[in-house]
Amino acid sequence: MYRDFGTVFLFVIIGAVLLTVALLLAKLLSPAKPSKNKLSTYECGEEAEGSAWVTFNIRYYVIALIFIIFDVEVLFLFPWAVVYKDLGWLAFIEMAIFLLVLIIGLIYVWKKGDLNWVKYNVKYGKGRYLNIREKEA
Amino acid sequence: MGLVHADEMVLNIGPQHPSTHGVLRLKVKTDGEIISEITPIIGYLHRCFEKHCENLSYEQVIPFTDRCDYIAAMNNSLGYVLAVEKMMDIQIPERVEYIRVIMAEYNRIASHLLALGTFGLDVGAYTPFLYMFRDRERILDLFEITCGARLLYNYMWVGGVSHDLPVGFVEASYKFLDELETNMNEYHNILSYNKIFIERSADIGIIPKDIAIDYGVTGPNLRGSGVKWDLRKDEPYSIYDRFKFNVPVGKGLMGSVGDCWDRYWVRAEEMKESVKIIRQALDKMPRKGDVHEALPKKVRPPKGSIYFRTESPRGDLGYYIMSDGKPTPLRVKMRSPAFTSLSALSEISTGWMLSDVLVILGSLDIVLGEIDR
Amino acid sequence: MIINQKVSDIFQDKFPGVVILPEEPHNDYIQIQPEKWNGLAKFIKTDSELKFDSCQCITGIDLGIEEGLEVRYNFHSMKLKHKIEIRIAVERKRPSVPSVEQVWRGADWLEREVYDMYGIRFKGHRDLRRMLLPDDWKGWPLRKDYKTPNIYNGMKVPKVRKGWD
Amino acid sequence: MGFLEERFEDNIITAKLDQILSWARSTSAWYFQFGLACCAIEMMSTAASRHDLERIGMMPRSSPRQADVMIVAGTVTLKMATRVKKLYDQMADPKYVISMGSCANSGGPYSRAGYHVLKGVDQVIPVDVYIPGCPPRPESLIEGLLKLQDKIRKERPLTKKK
Repeated sequence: MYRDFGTVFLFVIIGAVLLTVALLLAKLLSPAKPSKNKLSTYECGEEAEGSAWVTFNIRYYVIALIFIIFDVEVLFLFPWAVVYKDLGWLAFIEMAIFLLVLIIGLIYVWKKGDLNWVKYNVKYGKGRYLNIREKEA
Repeated sequence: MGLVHADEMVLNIGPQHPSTHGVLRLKVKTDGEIISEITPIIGYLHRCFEKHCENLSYEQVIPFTDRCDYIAAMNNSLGYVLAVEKMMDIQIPERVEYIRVIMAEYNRIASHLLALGTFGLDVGAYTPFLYMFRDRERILDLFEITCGARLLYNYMWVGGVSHDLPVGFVEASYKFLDELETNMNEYHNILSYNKIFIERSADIGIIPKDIAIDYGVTGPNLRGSGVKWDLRKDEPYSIYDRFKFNVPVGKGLMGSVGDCWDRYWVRAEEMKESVKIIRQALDKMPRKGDVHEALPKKVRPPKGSIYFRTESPRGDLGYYIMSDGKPTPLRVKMRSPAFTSLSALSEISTGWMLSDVLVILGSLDIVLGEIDR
Repeated sequence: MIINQKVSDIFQDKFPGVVILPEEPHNDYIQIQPEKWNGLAKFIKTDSELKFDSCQCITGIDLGIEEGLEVRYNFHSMKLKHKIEIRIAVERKRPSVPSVEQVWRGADWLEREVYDMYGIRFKGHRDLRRMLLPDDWKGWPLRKDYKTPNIYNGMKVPKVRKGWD
Repeated sequence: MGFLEERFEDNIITAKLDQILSWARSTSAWYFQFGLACCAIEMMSTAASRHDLERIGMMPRSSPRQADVMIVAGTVTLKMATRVKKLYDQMADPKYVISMGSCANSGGPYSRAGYHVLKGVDQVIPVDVYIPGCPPRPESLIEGLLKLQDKIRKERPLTKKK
């Protein structure tokens, strides 16, 4: 039983060593000449105007949440997929139910329209991009 | 859900940007995704073309007209040369007229190939860019064997052309034109009817007909909005009235009339028409004739002024030349089609998303050398 | 040119005393006074017989050190397929011409460029700034009496480096 | 004789750390897409299918942070010159500059009456390789890039400068 922990420990050690060597090598060999101009914000060659600390649009938060939900879902699939072969039918049905619940969630989000950007005030919009404000008004 | 207003931030899609086709700066006020205000700022490539024209003689201006619109250099110098010839009313031999039309149409195909390739790049498709540049290189080879240069030719002189067509040019052209036709269908498969490309460009950046005319938008951008206006047909210059070709107009196949996809489709169809023109020109071209025959000893147009327009791949390319009898022109003004197309950008692209505006900019096919002169 | 005669006749009866007929008979342009240019512009765009709906090109010209400046408009009608050139002479000291930017939206940038190159102020233009040159540029470059600046914020602008000619 | 004695020619195996470092840098110099005018179109057709730039290790990058070589392709006007200086400063070290075309070298055809044209980009930023031509052919651009690679290979970044 201890042998298994040994391999995990070895795995962690090699990971740490490789990481530090790579970063150390880069730090040692690469020239570092920081200057005020070099560290200024890059905006296609222009002076950046206004500050970046503005209240962002709420849409970003909604979309980030939806992404995290489905990302965690995939996370659960990984260990299941590894031992999928010798677990038999029971595990398969359980995972199918788990996926089904999340697909219902996806349909709800899709229908509610949270996946695409809501606000559209297009002057010459046609077809899919009709002016949302006209519809609401 | 009420409309929640976020703070506006000012972004610079600045002079150095992969998708601004040169040094154009777009000052954009946006709340993250939707653009509320966009102002193009130009002048980063203002090379004082008009000031140079006042210090150079008429023939010396030709290389500068090449360098204004460096993607369609033949069409640019053709417009200038025809204007000066009209002022001096020189008679051009038949063979030179045909050679000029062949070269101008070849350059139109090369310019459209570049325009469609970079438009694919803006939407995110990298391989069509490489396919189209492979064919563009073949056209540049044809230019190279005739006048030695790949991009800026100084080929059109006042009264003639610099070099006659080399031996074997006509056969090479026929062979190339057949291969080009098959390649054009290949482009339709990889880019035109690609689902992602249609999703990104149909129904986006619609220019209504009256807005286009009011802003002076011309060329494929105007034809994409459904207005049938092509100088080669409506105001035929040199010998364009001898060729049979039709003018493709935007029909809204994939979305609505006047969207980005229509402008792309009009350029793709125009390439087919240019192939037709070149074929007819190659057949009817007189085999013998000296190209230097009508070259005037001294190019000195009489006092007076002229405004002459030709159809460049980007639209109505106008030259206003005023001469006071001296060997150097008093004033040469180049009316740049991309300049007016760009002036319509802020009107048509408010309210779209940031990624759509770059697609609209790509579909307008602007060249900054011609805008800033 | 036929159109020129028709247009100048229409101008005569609608706007008396505005049109200065061209001296050389064969030339196809009309010289007008700058005062009533704005009203005239709206007229030629909406009139049923003229319908000049596309402003093709606005050219500024400096006729020489002694003579004044001139602004030349080229109009074109998409529907009736004819074109016309209208010229407005402007004196050199305080050049100003009424702006037609509200009439043709395309004229907005063209006028800003003529202002940038010649310094001709377009009265009524909503956003008259330099079009191509940077905002802090001094002088009007395309005038005949323009001298190239030697230094522009720290960068030498020598006309020609020594020993090149 | 030992197993490894006099077995290798003067190649990578026995090079100094300096040489390995500059050799690695020279063969993967990513160029900073800085197309201004006609030379940009020649740079694009050099990077496209026929004269491929990827085969000499040069990949187009559009941000100064990830680029090593700035190819100034086209006319630098005075309005653009301050931006060129700013972008050059923002590039990560070790950085190199190639001035492509006679406009960038010395103002080119626009130097006579060009009141708004900077007479040569070397007035604003240090230039490593000048490529003549208007526009230079793709072959001469590649030759310039190879010359830059030789220059990088000869560098000794780790040894003290006397």
